[in-house]
Amino acid sequence: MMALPAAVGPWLAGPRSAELLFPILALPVLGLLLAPLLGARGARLLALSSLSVGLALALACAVALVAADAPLVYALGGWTAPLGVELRLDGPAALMLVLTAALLLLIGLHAAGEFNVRVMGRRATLAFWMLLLGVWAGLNGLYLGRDLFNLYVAIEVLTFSAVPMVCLKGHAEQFGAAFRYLLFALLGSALYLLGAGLMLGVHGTLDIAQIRAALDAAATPPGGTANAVREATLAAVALMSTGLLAKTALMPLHLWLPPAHGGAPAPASAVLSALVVKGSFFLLFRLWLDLIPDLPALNVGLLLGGLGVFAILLGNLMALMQARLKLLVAYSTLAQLGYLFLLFPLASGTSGGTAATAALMQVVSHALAKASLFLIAGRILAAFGHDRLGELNGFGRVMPLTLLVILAAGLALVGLPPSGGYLVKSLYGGAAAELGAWWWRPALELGGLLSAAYLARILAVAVRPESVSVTASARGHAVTAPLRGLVVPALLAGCALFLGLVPPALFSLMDVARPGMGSAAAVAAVMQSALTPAGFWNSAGPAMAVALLIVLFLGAGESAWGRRVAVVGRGLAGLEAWLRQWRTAGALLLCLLLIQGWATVA
Amino acid sequence: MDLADGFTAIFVSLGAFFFFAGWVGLVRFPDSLSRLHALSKADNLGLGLVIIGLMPQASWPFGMLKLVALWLLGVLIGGATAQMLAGAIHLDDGREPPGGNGDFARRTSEAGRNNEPGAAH
Amino acid sequence: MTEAQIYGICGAGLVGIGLYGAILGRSALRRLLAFNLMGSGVFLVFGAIARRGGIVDGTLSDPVPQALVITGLVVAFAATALAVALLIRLAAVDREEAPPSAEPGSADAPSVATTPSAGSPSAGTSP
Amino acid sequence: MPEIPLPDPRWADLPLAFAVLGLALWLTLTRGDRAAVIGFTGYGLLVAVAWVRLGSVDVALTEAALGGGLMGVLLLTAVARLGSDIDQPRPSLPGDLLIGLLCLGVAAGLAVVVLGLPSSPPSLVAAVEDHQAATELGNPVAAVLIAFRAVDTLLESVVLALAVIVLWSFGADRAWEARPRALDFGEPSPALVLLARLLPPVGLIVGVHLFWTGADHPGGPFQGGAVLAAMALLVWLARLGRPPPVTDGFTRLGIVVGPLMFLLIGLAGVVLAGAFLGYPDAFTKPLILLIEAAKTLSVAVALALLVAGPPALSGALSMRRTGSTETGAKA
Repeated sequence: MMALPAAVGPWLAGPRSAELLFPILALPVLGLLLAPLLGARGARLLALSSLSVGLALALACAVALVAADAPLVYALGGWTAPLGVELRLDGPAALMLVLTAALLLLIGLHAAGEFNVRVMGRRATLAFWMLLLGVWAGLNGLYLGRDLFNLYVAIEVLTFSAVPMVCLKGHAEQFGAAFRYLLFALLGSALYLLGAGLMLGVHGTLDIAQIRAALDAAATPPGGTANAVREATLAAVALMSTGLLAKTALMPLHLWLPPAHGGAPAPASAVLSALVVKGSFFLLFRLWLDLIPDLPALNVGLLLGGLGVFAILLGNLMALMQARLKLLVAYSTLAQLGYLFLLFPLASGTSGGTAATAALMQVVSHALAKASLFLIAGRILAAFGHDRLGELNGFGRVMPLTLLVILAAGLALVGLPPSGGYLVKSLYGGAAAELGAWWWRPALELGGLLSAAYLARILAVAVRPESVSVTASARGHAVTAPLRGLVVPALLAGCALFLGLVPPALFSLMDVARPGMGSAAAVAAVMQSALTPAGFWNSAGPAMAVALLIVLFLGAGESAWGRRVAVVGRGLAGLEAWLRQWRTAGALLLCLLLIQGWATVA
Repeated sequence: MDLADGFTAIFVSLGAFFFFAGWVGLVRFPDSLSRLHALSKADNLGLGLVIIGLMPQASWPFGMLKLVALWLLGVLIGGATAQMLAGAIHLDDGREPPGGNGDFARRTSEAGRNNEPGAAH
Repeated sequence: MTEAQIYGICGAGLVGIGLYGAILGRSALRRLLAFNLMGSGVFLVFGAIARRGGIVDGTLSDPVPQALVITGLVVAFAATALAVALLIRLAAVDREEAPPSAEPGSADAPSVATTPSAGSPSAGTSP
Repeated sequence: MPEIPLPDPRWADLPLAFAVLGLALWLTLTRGDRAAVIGFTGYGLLVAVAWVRLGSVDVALTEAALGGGLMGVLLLTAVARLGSDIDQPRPSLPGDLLIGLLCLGVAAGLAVVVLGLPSSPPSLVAAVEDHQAATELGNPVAAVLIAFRAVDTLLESVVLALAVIVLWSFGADRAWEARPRALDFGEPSPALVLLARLLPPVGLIVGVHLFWTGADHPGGPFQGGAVLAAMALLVWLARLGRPPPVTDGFTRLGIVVGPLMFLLIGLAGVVLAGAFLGYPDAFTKPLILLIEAAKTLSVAVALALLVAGPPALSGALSMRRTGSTETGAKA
């Protein structure tokens, strides 16, 4: 075994470790280009094999990064910025590369049974596997990119791969949802491109590090031109940020997400919710934390944090009232996205590192739990032919193992120790306490309670005495559904649930090349208090209480639940449906653009 | 303003005048066909005059040959598009297009009718 | 008023007009067309910036923004082609009398929420 | 670069800028979709003239070929298929006004920022000129596209190839073996058939010339590919030829050969030139021309197939006489 490290040494620890970066970008592109030549059958094998090689590469990058303890930079074509384009790997990027490769591989293995020529036909099979590679190529480009226009092209690859996943099955409603998703995403890209163009006009370069240096230099001498440069840059970042908000579907700009993620086939919904939406968030992470030197001084952090809280509350409440399981899970995605944006108000001073760790943990834990939930929803849909909760009473009795996986994934979202959700809430709580901004904490708790509520609603439906339609189809599909369809969702849910037990040293991967992160220490501190009985109860207690309340409240069956919530629900559903009108969303996009522009420059 | 520039100024402005005349025809004439007629006539002539006007500015021989090629292409495409537009205009009004290609209109309108029986417009 | 400034303002105006049309367009095709207007406005802003760079260095215009615009134009065309294909398929699928036969077992029936309270975002709100 | 004498901007550019803005406003506000789409092709050409005025001739060529030409054909086929299917209610005055004001605010803010850009703009012109010799290319834009920012051009040609396969995946399952039919509009007019017989040979020469001259003068694979694609569309519209079926191997190879060649030569660059997407000094120009030739072919095939639309069974696509019938809010 000693021979292997010696041969691989220069790459893993030595001077040539930066050369690991370009294969990560080249591999998915090569797979994407060879797939149409191999046809539908070959595309599946090609995708899975290149994903496994890609996972190995991503892990190698992580090891090389920790060994080098400095960012790995690779100038493409030998041309350095500002003329050429550089790839740069730092801690969070390495974490996201590993997460993306691993999750896509697992979802691919899960979908291998469904998306093959015998079951789905050649069109959908070739399309699915190519789109999987396209999403992977786009995300890798996003995580490694340092050049604003290179990131724009990576986002377009991601959007061109995500939109068609929605209408793989070819029903009319999905084409409508796909068109709305595409047009809204294109409006976002156009705003982002406009921002990148202004940045080029102001600084003459598109490289994030160089713009940051120019801003630092401009900030010191408070000359006339200096703040003109600063204001133009902030206006450009406001444009880019608004475009990315539209692509991340942060409420109220969420009109395209529920029909798209709700209507797509299960593996596609898992990829869309777990990974695609996180790509544009990661770019916001880069913009507001890496490019802008003094985010805390701007009140745009408060704006983004406020929108995050709005998303947590409205998203969870809407999830409570959905009739279909996949739409419930899609709205829960909207709510969980809200947690990500609590990073921006808390990302200042010493607590900035903890808040950034919390946001990255939320990305990881939500990706795992949500992918598992969507795959399970697909399994239920395949078993019973529909996913209307009203007619699924007692499905838990017919598919007990499936129910167990839903429970695990749900608890990870609710945030019971030692799950990823708990880590996120405690880290955010710690950061807020450190900053003295106590008002973020109730939003975190309320979000957890509401997630517990809709999880309890699913469990109540699952354990209720079987309704006619479940028993009839149970004999047909559920019993014969192959158990290997549960392996991947169970694995994902397990990882999300026990994310807290991962040795804290592994979290130090995120600290590389990011000053003041200190994530390993923060996670270790949080986990000590988690496993004590007192720590367990004060976080799990309220969630349990709410769950119990929901189960009792639901005792009288789904229709009773519908009637009782009707009074409050209809108003809220009306507001939410109004928010998802095309014109309202467009007006809100413009309002957000103007408010962000004013909030940064003022 | 030596001779060549003077020549160019005169011819290009003449060409521009004919383009303007074509535009007046487009605005003033009552129905589509006569508009089409005015436009294609005036613009072809205008294009020819502008091309002649630009001749002295172009380099001998390839610049001039490119300009002539440009003009030939302009006339060919202008003529073909005018024919197609005229056919389409007749189709819209339901009348038989003039000249020998009556069968084209009949076949297209039948094809149109099969695809869209209720094609109310 | 150099031409860079004239076309810079023209680009900014086109972005405004494009956004207006994209939001208030009455048919999906008009919204798509308005998006392309906005795209050409964004590229004109790039062009103005390229021309400003060119004036300073005595050439016609800075080649880097030009290259970005060419790449952007091709991406915008591909996006519009996809959007048009989606619209044509949406119209064709709507026109077919029988909805495509739902495959056994995975009939992801886009059912409209039945219970009164649930406001599931079915096809009510059109694209 | 040919030195184009740019006269005093006031007389040339102000009228053109007003014309572009006025036409854009008309395109947005006019009632009929068909009129708007036809107007859009004219708009594309006006913007192409604006690009010439801005001194970016490469972009003017691309805008005219892609923005004016192919985009016009694409939208015209769409409006012929869809008619003007109104699916949003008439805008209410207050809502209309609010959105109008918001858009005005965005445009005004943008104009202020564009005018407020620092007077001495740092530009990359000098950097490109210094390093352009290494690429042996006369046209600086081609040098930026193929050498300095090669990864953007590679990813962009991958986006084009991906878009074609994705477009095909929108078709129905049973139509996978069929040919794209978006361009079938019944019997072509004899004038179109004449044009489709005379023009393609000329277009072929112009397209290949545009690609070939792109190395040292304005032009390049995208502009050349767009002209070749336009010729293919002309032949398909005149029914002298038909778009290839989706399962045809050569078509798929044609779509993929450009980016694949670019990627493989880029990977070879790791060994030969010590950097991914780098070119060895010994034979930079031949390699670049090889990549650009393959890219021209791929761009031509991809752009033509993107307009030809997804595969469909005969009669599946409606051909609407485009009266502006009010069909109300539709699913």
